[in-house]
Amino acid sequence: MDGTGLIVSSSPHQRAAVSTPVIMSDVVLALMPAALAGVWFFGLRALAMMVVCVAAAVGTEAGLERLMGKPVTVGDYSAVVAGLLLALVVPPDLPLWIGAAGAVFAMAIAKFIFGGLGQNIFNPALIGRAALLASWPVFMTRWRWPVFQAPWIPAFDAVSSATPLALWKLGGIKTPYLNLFLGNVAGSIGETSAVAILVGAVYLLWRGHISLRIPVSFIGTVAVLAGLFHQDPLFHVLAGGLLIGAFFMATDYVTSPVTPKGQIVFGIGCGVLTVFIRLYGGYPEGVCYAILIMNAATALIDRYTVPRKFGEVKKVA
Amino acid sequence: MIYLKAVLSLGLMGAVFGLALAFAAKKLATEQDPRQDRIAEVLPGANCGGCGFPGCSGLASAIVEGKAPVDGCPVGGLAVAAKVAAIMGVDAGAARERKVARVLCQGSPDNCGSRFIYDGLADCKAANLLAGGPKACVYGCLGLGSCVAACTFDAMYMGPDGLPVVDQDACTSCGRCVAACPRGLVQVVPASQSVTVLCRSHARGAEVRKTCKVGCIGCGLCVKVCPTQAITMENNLAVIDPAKCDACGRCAEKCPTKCIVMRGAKTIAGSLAAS
Amino acid sequence: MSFTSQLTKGLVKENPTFRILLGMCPTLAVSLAISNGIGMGIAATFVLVGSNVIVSMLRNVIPSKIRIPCFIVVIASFVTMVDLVMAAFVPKLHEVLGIFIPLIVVNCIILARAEAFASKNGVMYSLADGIGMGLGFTLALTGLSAIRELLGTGTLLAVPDFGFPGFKIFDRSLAAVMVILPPGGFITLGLLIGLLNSLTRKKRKAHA
Amino acid sequence: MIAKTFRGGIHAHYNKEAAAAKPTRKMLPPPARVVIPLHQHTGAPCDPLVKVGDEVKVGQKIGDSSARLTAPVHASLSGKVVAISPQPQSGGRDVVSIVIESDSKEALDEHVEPRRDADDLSADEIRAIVREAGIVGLGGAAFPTYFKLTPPPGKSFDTVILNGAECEPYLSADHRLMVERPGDVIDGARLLLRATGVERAYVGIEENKPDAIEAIAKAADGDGRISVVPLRVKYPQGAEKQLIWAILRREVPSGGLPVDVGAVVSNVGTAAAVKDAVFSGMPLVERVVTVAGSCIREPQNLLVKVGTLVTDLIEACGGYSAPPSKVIIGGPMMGVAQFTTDIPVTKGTSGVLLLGRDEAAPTEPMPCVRCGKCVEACSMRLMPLWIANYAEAGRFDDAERVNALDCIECGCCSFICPSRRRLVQSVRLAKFEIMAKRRRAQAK
Amino acid sequence: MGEILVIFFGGVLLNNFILSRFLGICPFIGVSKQVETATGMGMAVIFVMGVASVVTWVVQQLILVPLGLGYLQTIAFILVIAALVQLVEMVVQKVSPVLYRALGIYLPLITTNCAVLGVSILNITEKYNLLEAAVNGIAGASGFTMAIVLFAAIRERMELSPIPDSLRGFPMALITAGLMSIAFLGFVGFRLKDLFGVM
Amino acid sequence: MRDVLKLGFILFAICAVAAGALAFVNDITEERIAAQAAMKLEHALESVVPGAEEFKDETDRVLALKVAVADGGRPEFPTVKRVYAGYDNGEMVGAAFACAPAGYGGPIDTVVGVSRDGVVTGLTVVKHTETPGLGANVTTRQFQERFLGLRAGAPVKVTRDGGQVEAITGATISSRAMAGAVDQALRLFEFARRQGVW
Ligand SMILES: Cc1cc2nc3c(=O)[nH]c(=O)nc-3n(C[C@H](O)[C@H](O)[C@H](O)COP(=O)(O)O)c2cc1C
Ligand SMILES: Cc1cc2nc3c(=O)[nH]c(=O)nc-3n(C[C@H](O)[C@H](O)[C@H](O)COP(=O)(O)O)c2cc1C
Ligand SMILES: Cc1cc2nc3c(=O)[nH]c(=O)nc-3n(C[C@H](O)[C@H](O)[C@H](O)COP(=O)(O)O)c2cc1C
Ligand SMILES: Cc1cc2nc3c(=O)[nH]c(=O)nc-3n(C[C@H](O)[C@H](O)[C@H](O)CO)c2cc1C
Ligand code: SF4
Ligand code: SF4
Ligand code: SF4
Ligand code: SF4
Ligand code: FES
Repeated sequence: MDGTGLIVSSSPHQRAAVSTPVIMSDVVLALMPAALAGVWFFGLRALAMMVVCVAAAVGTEAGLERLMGKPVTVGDYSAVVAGLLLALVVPPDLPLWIGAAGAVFAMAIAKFIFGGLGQNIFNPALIGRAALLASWPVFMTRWRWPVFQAPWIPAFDAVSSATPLALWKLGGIKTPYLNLFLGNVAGSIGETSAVAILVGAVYLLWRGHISLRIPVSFIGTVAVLAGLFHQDPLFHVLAGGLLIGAFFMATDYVTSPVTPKGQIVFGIGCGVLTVFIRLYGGYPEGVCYAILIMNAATALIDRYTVPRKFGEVKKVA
Repeated sequence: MIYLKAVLSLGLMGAVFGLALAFAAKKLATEQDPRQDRIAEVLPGANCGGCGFPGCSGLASAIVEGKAPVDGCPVGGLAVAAKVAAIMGVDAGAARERKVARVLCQGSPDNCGSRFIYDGLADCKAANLLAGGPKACVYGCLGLGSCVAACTFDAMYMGPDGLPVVDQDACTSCGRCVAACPRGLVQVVPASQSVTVLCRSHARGAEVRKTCKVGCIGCGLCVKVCPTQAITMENNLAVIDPAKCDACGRCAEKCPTKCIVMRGAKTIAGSLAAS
Repeated sequence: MSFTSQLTKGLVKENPTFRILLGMCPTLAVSLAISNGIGMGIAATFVLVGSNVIVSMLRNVIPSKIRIPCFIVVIASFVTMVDLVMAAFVPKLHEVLGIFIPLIVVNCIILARAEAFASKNGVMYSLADGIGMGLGFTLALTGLSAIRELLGTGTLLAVPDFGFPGFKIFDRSLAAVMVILPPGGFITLGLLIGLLNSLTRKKRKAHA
Repeated sequence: MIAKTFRGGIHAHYNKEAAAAKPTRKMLPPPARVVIPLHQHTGAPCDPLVKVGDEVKVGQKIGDSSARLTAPVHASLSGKVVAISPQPQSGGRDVVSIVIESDSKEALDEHVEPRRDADDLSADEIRAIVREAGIVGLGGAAFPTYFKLTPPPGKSFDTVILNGAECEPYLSADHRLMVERPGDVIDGARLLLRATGVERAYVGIEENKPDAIEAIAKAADGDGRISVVPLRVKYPQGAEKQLIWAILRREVPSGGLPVDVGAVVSNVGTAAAVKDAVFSGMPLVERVVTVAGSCIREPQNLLVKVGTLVTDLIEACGGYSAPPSKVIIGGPMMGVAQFTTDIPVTKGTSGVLLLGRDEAAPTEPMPCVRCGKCVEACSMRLMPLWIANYAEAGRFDDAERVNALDCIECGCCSFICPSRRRLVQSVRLAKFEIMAKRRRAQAK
Repeated sequence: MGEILVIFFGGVLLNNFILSRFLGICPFIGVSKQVETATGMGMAVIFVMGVASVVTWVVQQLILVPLGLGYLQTIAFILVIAALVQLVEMVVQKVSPVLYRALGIYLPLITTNCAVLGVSILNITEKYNLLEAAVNGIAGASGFTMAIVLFAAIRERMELSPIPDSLRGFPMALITAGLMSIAFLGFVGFRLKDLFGVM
Repeated sequence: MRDVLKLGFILFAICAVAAGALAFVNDITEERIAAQAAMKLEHALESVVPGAEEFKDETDRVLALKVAVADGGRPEFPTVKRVYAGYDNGEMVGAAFACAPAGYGGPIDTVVGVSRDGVVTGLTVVKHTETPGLGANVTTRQFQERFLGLRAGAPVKVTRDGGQVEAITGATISSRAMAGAVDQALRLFEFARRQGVW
């Protein structure tokens, strides 16, 4: 009675090789240069933060799934990505327990209760960061300049504990491009080194996991608007979390629009908000909030940027 | 003086607005049967759509307009029908019998095998569209639980044998499960109906024998043994007329594949279990 | 339905905050500290009771077309009275609750009770309903405030304006400030309602 | 010249080499019996013209219908009719079929004879011949070709497009045909031009078949009306709406047909079949089937008689090299998985694919991560993830609102989805339910 | 002009009624299941708040202040608002029964929508002139509308998500609003005055 | 028409009764409330200008000065809202400046006291909407004491901006606002004194 034992499924019977876990682990791989740069510049403390955040994120996801009797899905690596990204966007000297608390909040509140992978509205890592900033602002705004100094990296001795954006915003001091590019400046663990981030970004682009639509429209908008406000565009692109945000966080599939047009709108929106918060906001940096605010608008953007379907009769004006 | 000012100014404002409102109410009055709101209030408010109208307020307006009967809500049952009838000023009519859903198939994987390995959506309709579904019997339950998913009253669950089970107490006879089943295996029947043929196969006996241990093979023994002539053979399937059946249970006893069952008997698989 | 059951239903079964889900704004806005919660709860209860009684008394006089303005006027009168009296005789308390008191007028619970209950029931029942709902509101507010005060400041029962620092549970620098900011209000209340839901749901399943 | 293409689509592994490298072979010996379904085309099923026990000859018409949209069927073997009964067919359906047992004589029906006046036939005459020959589209949909060649009232053609894209992985029947019989394809094209009264024809061929492009271009050399258009290698380049867009930059309106933009699209094999029918008088009783996949011993293109059981076909290719886990009629992108090989090759069968355990292993779908790849890949520019989400939630009205019905089931979305979601199946479910609802509404 | 812009963007972004002031939460959560109804509700609120701002300002400046009846502010305002909303309700019921059905019990709730009374009182405490008061009312309502429409789109998406049962609906709405509110913390401390060149 | 009038009348009656009741309550409470408010101001002023017997509101006098001197109409002391001079036995002993600098969550209503010889003698926050636990620390004695004894001359700034006052950790914005208020109070005092107001 068991039939022929043949498998019957709906077409297509051939699938692309790339699967979600593969993409997620590629993102982890792509973050490695930035992570290594973080360890290089901020010491083993940075490594400890990454380990703690990843462990807390993975543990929270697995624990909650076990608790609710759902299948455990940490094998898709998305929790690893979230935990790692959170670690990369917090200050190096943040107490580890605060990092862990952020990861738990991110995974439990921003992701799990929304239904897990793919269902969350807001970028978990960024919610984690924003929640930490709102909860422990004192710890979250304590910066440090890198431990590592090499003769070939130009030394730039500014006020010891401010990020380039804060230095510029409060004191009008502009950090040299080369420092920003290499990353020996104060800032979050993984955001300082532009070159490391770009290496990872190129890898993701080459693998086809992300498209240029969001990063280019995001970064482009920041550069153009900064120029319009008589700021230095290159400084604004290199300083702060713009690069890691544009390539790794605004591109998070789950929380950005699915339509090509929508992605461009999203990027532009992020760019505009970033510049305005940087120039006029209460914080020196606006990337995190800009992305989160646009996350809130993603569902609406999708709705209004549906592609014109093939063969749709054009409306006669 | 202070008092006068306060009383007069606020009082006048009140008066002005009172007049404006009263005037507007007159000018802008919309025709709405007051009974509609009252009916909407007594309806269960589940907005399940089981009545065929868009939600409870939809049914309320339909009832008021005479487009739906006072017992149009399958969920509320008699109690609600009576209240609605009272509002509408009519008799609820003959007491409507309580109905429940039943699944007319006992073809668990043990009883009825499969034709192939299905790799696809866990949805009976989708599976049914794919080469006619993996079930060996093309009339049998696919066991993917679309009916269970459709029930918004938590009245169905998948039993241990891979067949859906109706919780007879929780079922409101809304009929969503009926619409969800691609094979027409779920039917809403009077709760009192006790003898049921749990098979919908119109295949010839020999074929049924090949595919399923508990299917109706159309042997006709039940027709012969029924004292009230309640059973007829329609297209290789025994059909019981509930009006004639007096629940003697002889057919169930005689049926060689045990596809006719009596409610309450311990042996019943599928829908009638555990109530 | 007896007087007592009218009185108790507001505590749990029909708790205005957790079950009927009304009056969210003041709930979220004032639940920063237990002292706020209790003060607000008492003031609201007073208004609720007063307006319920008056509305119930007037229910046959007020035509339905203008019932909302009428109810609102009644409610606003009570609120203004509380406001004035407090300002005059207990200025310290008034200062603590100051900005929240006019908010009582627009607390959805009060109008909702006037509409849904007092305008259809007798004076005694309406009185009971008012007290019950008021206490339910107070209870919910206090519970929520306790959580937020503890997590957000590390203390419990602090009344800074009276110079009482409260009981220190852990160091302030460790407290998660966000809990007493707007997001914390939303999220804490959401989780709390979810928790109560899952508790009562489990109970229902256990019954079945 | 830059190869033309459309927006969207995917790049799949083509796996064509194994069969495409070899010349087409005729299946010999012919099968001992054939099962000829009376319904193997779009349109009304045929009524049998023979009885059990009748003797039939190759090319003899054995089924036809008086319906407007239909295609007659012909015997592909000479021998005796042993049964007329429902027989399993591709897709798990049973279809009334005529079963013929061979007498091994291969005797031709008397109607089958070369036509000498083939060059002077009028459009109507060509269409009549095409109909009588039971020619349907060989590109997959098996749409009766004569019907397609007749423009509906008020509409007209200006272009004939021959579809030589063959974008489905594994399949290479059209490729071999174009290389081996380019003259017949071009003759067929000329007949189609005459039948439609059009002066312009294009043959669209994907760039990965340079030999076919060359052969067809050479055959068409000197006929200024016919030109070859190289196409970018991208699936579904051969889908007619995408093909028309690539070649003519015209967009077939939603719910419309090629004729709405003045085009008629036919598969190159169909054109060759038209040529055969007109010149040699041979109805459509044979077709080329690509047999491929990791489980077949000798992958190849085989010219087989319509009605041959797939089981026999596999035998003719040396049998299995490993037990297959999946048997597919058609290509891997649009083909239909079977649970048995006891089904006949029909006019629409372009390939038989035998996939092993690795390629066919069931995949566990993960939640949609909203990567948007399906949106980018959709050849109809739909929102596959939305349609699927709604379908899975049973919200078919919403699925309809987001254009489920425009889906051509090309499979790009499922192919590309990194979460392995069953998008096409969901969309298909939605389409089925929407159509069912429409039918119910109409019945009311 | 600059000050008007400051008031407007301040109301929409910085002091968003829903996300940072906790005013008007009940309709925000009740009428946000669909983008269409949310938009309708938003429009109704914009209208009501705009008109209410003007009318209450007039009542305050022309009646209460001259007569020295400041203590009647709350009661007078709420009376005006209640009557106004009811008028709107009647008009909507007449003009668009569909919208009326969709807004259900929430139209009357605009009356008690804290936001309307809140904005009226704010207009007075901030010492706005008539134009500024009107702009402030519209701004507050626009902020409400923005939040509710974004939120409705999110809810439509969440509709299909496997959210734990006990959190479905209301709790999830609150939590999502909380996360939105975290995102909007980004506007805290925003120097609109500098942006628009106002002292 | 009759019922229209009736509705009008009912609402009139209810409003009238409500108004009457409130007028009554107001009557009893009005004076006390006014007294409370006055007391509160008095309290604040006394706490920042020790030794003053009575205060006079001299806002108009002082701010009028500024308008005459400042060009372009751009007010130089925008956060200063009111100015009170404190007298003891008719002798001016100090001035209190009610300021509303923009903090993190909105204006911080502060009163800054300056003694006759131009030294900050006191500081009190009347009303604020800063974040509890952060900016709200501007109300703490510990923070306010950092300003005592400052005098006009070097501008008052937080250390981060190169000044002398240490900011509250994590609440630079609030601290900066307070520093700004003190700075303006001191400068206005100096200015007024030089103009010969006192
Ligand atoms: C996704 C998709 C892919 C297709 N690919 C091909 C193809 O590669 N070659 C082909 O001849 N027809 C292909 N077709 C069928 C064509 O759309 C069209 O029906 C056919 O070319 C018409 O010719 P016919 O009627 O002669 O078969 C495809 C259809 C779809 C929907
Ligand atoms: C009712 C009907 C009428 C059609 N009429 C025409 C026609 O006039 N011209 C044409 O080129 N194709 C016509 N077609 C065929 C379609 O264009 C198309 O070839 C067929 O549906 C299969 O396409 P596919 O292989 O791309 O799925 C018709 C199809 C149907 C169902
Ligand atoms: C939720 C939240 C509340 C805050 N509240 C205040 C505040 O009340 N006062 C203040 O000056 N800064 C406040 N901040 C701003 C940060 O602490 C800001 O980074 C800091 O003021 C900048 O100064 P710093 O140089 O000390 O980091 C708050 C930030 C957040 C995220
Ligand atoms: C390109 C890409 C970027 C991602 N960025 C983030 C991110 O910024 N934050 C995060 O929590 N997860 C990120 N993820 C992981 C995952 O998508 C995310 O946790 C989902 O939001 C979980 O549903 C990213 C994944 C990919 C593929
Ligand atoms: S079992 Fe079927 S009929 Fe009964 S409540 Fe559930 S869906 Fe409705
Ligand atoms: S009864 Fe029907 S819907 Fe339910 S599981 Fe069986 S086949 Fe599926
Ligand atoms: S939705 Fe349909 S047309 Fe679009 S990619 Fe999927 S199968 Fe192809
Ligand atoms: S390709 Fe798959 S995962 Fe990506 S958006 Fe489409 S359905 Fe979702
Ligand atoms: S309490 Fe504010 S709207 Fe309900």
